[in-house]
Amino acid sequence: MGGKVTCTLGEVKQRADFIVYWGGNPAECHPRHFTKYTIMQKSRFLPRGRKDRTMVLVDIRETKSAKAADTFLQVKPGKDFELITILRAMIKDQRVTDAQIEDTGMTREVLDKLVDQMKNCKFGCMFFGMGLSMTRGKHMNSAALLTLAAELNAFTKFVAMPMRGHGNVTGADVIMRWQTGYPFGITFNRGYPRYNPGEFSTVDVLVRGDCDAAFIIGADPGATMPQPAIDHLKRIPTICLDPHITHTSKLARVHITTAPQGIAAPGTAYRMDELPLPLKPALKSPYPTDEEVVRRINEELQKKPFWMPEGAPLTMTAHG
Amino acid sequence: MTLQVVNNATCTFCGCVCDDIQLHHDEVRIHEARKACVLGTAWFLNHTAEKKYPVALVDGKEATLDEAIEAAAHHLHEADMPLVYGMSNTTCEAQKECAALADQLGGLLDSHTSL
Amino acid sequence: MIRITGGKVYDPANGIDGEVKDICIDDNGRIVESIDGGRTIDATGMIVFPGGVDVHTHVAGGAINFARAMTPEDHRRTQAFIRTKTRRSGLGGMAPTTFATGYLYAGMGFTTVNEAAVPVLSARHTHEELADIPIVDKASLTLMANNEIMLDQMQAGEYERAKNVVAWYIWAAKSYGVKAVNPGGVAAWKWGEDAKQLTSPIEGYSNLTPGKIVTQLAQICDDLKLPHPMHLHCNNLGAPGNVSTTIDTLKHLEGHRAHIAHSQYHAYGGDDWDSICSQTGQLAEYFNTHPHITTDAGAVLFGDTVTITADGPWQHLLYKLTGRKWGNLDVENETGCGIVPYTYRPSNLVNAVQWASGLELLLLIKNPWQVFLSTDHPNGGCFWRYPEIIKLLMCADFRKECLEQLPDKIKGKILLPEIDREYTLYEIATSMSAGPAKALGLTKKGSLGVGCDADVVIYEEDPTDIARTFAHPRYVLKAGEVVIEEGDIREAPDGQEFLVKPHMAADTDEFMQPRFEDCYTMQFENYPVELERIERKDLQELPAE
Amino acid sequence: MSTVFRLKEQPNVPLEAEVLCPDTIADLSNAEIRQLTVFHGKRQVPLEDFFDVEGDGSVDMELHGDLKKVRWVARAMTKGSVTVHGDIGMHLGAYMKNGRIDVHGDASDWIGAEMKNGLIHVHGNAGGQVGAAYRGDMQGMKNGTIIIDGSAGLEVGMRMRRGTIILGGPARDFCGLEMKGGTIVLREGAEIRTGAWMRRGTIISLKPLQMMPTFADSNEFNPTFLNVYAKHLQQYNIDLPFAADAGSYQRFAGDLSVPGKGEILVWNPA
Repeated sequence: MGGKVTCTLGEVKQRADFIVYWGGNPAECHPRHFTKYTIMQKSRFLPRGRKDRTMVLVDIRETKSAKAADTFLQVKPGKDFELITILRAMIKDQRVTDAQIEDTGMTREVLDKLVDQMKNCKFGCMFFGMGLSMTRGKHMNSAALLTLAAELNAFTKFVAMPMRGHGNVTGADVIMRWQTGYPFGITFNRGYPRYNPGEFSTVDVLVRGDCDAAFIIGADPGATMPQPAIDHLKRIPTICLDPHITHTSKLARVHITTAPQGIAAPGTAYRMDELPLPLKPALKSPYPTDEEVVRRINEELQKKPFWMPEGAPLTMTAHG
Repeated sequence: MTLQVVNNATCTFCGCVCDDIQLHHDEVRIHEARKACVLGTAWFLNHTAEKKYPVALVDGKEATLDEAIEAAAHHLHEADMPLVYGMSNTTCEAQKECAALADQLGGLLDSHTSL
Repeated sequence: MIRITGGKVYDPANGIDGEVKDICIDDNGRIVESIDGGRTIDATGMIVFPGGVDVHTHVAGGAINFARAMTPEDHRRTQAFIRTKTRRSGLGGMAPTTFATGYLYAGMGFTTVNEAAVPVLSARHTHEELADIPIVDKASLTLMANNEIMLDQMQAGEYERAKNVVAWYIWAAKSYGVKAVNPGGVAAWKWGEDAKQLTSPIEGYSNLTPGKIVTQLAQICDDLKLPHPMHLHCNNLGAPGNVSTTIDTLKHLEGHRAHIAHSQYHAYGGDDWDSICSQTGQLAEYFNTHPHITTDAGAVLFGDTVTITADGPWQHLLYKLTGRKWGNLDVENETGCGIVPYTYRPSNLVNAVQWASGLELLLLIKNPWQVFLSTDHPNGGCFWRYPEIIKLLMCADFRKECLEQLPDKIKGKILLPEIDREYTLYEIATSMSAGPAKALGLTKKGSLGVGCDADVVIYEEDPTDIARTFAHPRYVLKAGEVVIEEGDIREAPDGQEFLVKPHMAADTDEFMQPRFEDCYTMQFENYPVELERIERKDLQELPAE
Repeated sequence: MSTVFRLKEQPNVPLEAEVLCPDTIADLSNAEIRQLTVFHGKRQVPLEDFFDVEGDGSVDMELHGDLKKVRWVARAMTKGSVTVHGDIGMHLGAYMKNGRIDVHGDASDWIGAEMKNGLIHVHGNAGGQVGAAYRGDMQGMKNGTIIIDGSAGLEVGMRMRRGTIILGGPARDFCGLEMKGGTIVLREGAEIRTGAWMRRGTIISLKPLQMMPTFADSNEFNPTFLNVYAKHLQQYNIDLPFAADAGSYQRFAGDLSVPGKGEILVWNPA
C-alpha cells in the first residue's frame, strides 16, 4: 500500500533537478509557481537554475505551460490513471506492450526516457493539478501519482504534491485534521467526528437531499455545483457569508457580507505545501470578518438548548 | 495623494499564497499590487473598502447584522442535519470557528477538497 | 481555595515519601502553606502526586497532523469524546485529535507536556495546535541539528555565529529549547543518504561530522543558558549494533548537559535483524557514572501504533520492512519527517528486544532523576498507555508473566529476566513528574512545594491492578482547578505555553536575512511567529553570558 | 415469526438505524423494540417515530417501505435473517458476521462493507463500494457472499480479502480495485479499470472487458477449478459456463504495477 511522500516548496526550490507537472497549467493558474518555487530558481545545489533542472508537463492539451517545459507529453483524455499505472509497472521492470502504451497517447521510447529520468534524477518532484484529480477516477488518480512517487524512493529521492487552487482550502484541510482527525467529509451527528467521503461530502449530500440547512462560507456552490445540488440549496434554509453577493447569496435565506481575507481581514492562510503564512490586510472593511460573524453565530447558539439528550455518555467507542 | 504601502503582504487567491506582495492603497482601494501575478493583481484590485452591498440580507430583504446572525443561528439550530461547507476563501481563524460551529451543531463539515 | 487532606503525599522534589499531609491551594492556582476556608477534598487512603510531566512526546504540528490524515481506520475504532454543551468533541487512538490529547493526558494525571520536534517553518502551525490542546501546559523544542544555515557556520568554524543562529531560530519559533535529530543525517537523507558514523563528514560538507555538530550544539545550549539542555535524538536510531554510536555520541558530550531522547531505540547490539540484542547494560552503566545526563526511555508496548519521527532514513527502512503505508515530509533547510503505521508484536524477535530494552533502561539506570517515563509517543506506543509501563516497573511478577509471551530465541538477547527491581511509588513520582520537570528546567512543575503550580493528582490505590490506579485518577487538579473528578472531565481550561527568549548578537537579523532568502520560500519578515499569537504564555528572558 | 417493521414516516435526512439488526432485537419485546434509539440526522428518537413494529423480537426481520434514507441496517449481524421489501440505504450488512439479508428492491453504497461472513442478495441494483474496505482500512470483505441481480457502482469489492461477489448487471469503474483475494463474477461486464492494482484473487467476466494496460494476456483455457466453482454457484441459481464446447476463458494476469498475482478470466463463447 502506498502513502504520501512530500516536502515543502523550499525543498523543491533548493534541490529538485527533475520536476513533473501533471494535469495542471501553472503558467495560467499558479503563475508564479515556476519563478518562485520550481524551475526558474537558482540554489546552492542547482546554481545554474533552469539549466540544472528538467521539467516535464503531462496534460491532455498543450497549454501555455508547455512552452516552459523541456518535454510535453500529451496523454489521451481519461487515460491518466492508466499511464501512471504503466509507469508504476515500468519502474519495476514489468512488461507492458507497445499497444497498451500507445493507447494512452505515449510511445515506448517516450516512457523509457521518462522512467530513466525519474530513476536517475537526484531529487524529483511531481505536482498534480485538477486536470488529474477532478477527472474520471478522481481521488484514485491522485493516489496513483502519490504511490508512484513513494515507489520511486527505491531508486532516488522523489516527492509529490497537489497543486491546490481555491485560496486557503489547504488551511481547512489542516485544521479539520487536528480538530477532528479527518481532512473533510465529516459528520458530528453522533456527537463526535466520523468520516466517509461519498457519504458526507457536500455534492453527494446535496444531490441526495441529506441535509436540511446549509451554512456556506468562502465558496459559491450556487455557481459551481450540479443543478440537483443547487436545487436542494434552494429548498432548505441556506446561509451564506461572502464579500460579494454571489449566486449562492441569491438563493440563500440569509446572506451576510464579510470582509475579504488578506485584503481587509487579518489572520492566517496555508500554502499548498501546508506552511502557514500571516495575512496583512491593507484595507479596513466596513463589514465584519468571517471569523467574527461565525463566532457570533456560535455564541448565539450557545444561548439555545443543546441538542444532545441529557445524560448521554461522555465517551464511547467510535462507530463507523 | 500619496498612497500607503504594505510590504510583504500575502495573496490568498491561489494555493501559492505568495507573501512578498507590495500593496499601494488609499484605504479604500488598492491601486497597485507589486510582484503579484495577473490573478493576484485582479484579486487585490477588485476588492475595495467601499460599502457596495447591504450588510446582510434575510429572505431577500436588507437586514442588520444582529438580525442576520439571529436568523442564521435559528435556522441552524432548528435543523436535524445542518451542513457547514466551503472554507476556501477565508482565514484559518474563521475555519476554526466553522469547525467549532459544526461540532456544536452536530452537523456535517466539509470543504472544497471533497469536490 | 482547596485543601487536600488525609492523602499519602509523594513529592520527590521535596523529599516527601508517602507522608500524610495536607496540600493547600490558593485562588491563584499555587500551592501555599495554609488557607482559610475553601473546598476540602478528603484524600484519606489515597495517594497524592504532583501532576505528570511528559518530557518527550509528539502531539502537535505538521508531522502528527500528517499521521492523523493517514490513519482514518484507527480513528474509527478508538475512544470518542462526545461533544457537550461546552466541551469540544475529539478522538483518541494512535494520533489523537488536539482536544482529545488534552483530555487523555489530564485523564491519567499528566498536566505538562513537551512537544519534542518542531520544524521552525511549521512553528506557527504547531502553536495553533498547542493552543487547541486543552488543560495541560506545553513546551516545544525547535529542530536544529540539520539546519543548513547553522551547519554552514559550524563548517566555517564560526561558533559565535552558529550560536546566534540557534538563538534566532528559538525565538523565531517561540519555542523552549533545542531538539537535535540524527545530526547531519536528515540533511543527508534529503539526497536519499544517511549519516551513520559520528566521525565521517556528512553528505554535502567537507569536514563537518555528526560528532562535531553534537558537541557544538550542546555547547550552544549551555552558553545560551537554556533551561532545558540539548535534547538529542542520536544517530543510527533503531539499527542493530547502534549502541556503539550512542556511547560514542555520549562521549562527545563530556562536560555538557544533555538529555538523550528515547534511549531504548539506541541501545542495541548485534549485526543485523537476526542477531539484534539488548545492550542496555552498557548504556545504563554510562548513565550511572554520568549523573549530569538525563534520558527518557522511549519504551515500546506491544500493539498498534504509528511511528513518526524526523528520522526519514529509518522510516523508509520501516516502510520497506512492513510494506504498509508511508508518509514522508521534508521541510526546507531544516528537517524531514516520516510516518509509518506499525504493530509491535511479542512474537517478533526485534519487537521483543525493543520491549525489553525500554524496561531494562528504566530499571538499570539506578537514579530515577535521570531516566523518565516515555514511549516517544506515538513511536513506541501511545502516551495514554503509560499506566501499563508503570505496572511493568512496579511488579516484577507481572513482568515475568509478560516475558512468557516472548519467543524462545529471545534467551540470551535481553537482560530483563534477571532484573528483580521494582519501582516504589516514590520512584514512579520521580520518573513521571519531578525528574522530567527538573530536566526541563520547569521550576514550578513536578513539585508540591509552596509556590509551585497546583497541578496535583489524587489516585485511589487499587492493589489488584496498578495500571488501573494510574489510568483512572480520582481527582486531577490543574492550576488549582479540579479538571477530573470521579473519572469525568469537569473542566477543560486552556493551558499555557513555556517560551524562552535567548540572548543574541544585535546584528543577527541582518546576518540571517540574506542567508534566509537564499534557501527559504517565504519572506524573512513573515517568518517568525508573532509573540501575540500565543495567547497564554510564560516567557523567560535568558541573560547574556 | 418474523418481526415486521413498516416505515410510517419518511425521514427528512438520513436515519441511522443499526438497531435494526437481529442481534439487537432478538430478545426484546415489541414495546422495547419501539423504544430503541435511532438517529434522525443528529436527533436521537425512538424507533417508533419512524416505524410500525409488529410482533416481538426474533432473529428474523422484515422491513417494508421506501428505506433509501435508512442506513446501517443489520450492521455486524451474526445470525438470523433480514428481508427488505423496498429500497434500502447505505451500509446494509456492513461488518456482517453471519446470517442472510435479502433486498427486494435497490440497495445503496457500502453494502456488506468489511463483512466477515454471511449472505447478502440484492434483487435490484446496488450502489458503489459493495463488500469494500472503508477509507484507510487494508481489507474489505473477508468472507461471505454478495449477490446483486442488477448493476453496481464504483469500486465493487475494493481491497476484498476473500468471499464472493456476483453481479447480474454491469459494474462501474474500479471493480476489484486493490483486490487481495476472493472472487468477483461479472455477468454483464464492467466499465473501466477492472482489477486495477489487484494483488491476488479472481475476477470472472462473461462479457468482454476493457482491460487495464498492466495485465498480461496469457493463454486461453478452461481451468478445472471453474468446473467446481460453477457447481458451487448453482446453489445461488448462477450458471457459469465452463464446458469446452461452449467456449473458453482468456486469462489475464496482473496487476503488473503492484506487481500482483491476480487473474481476470474473460469468457470467450465458441
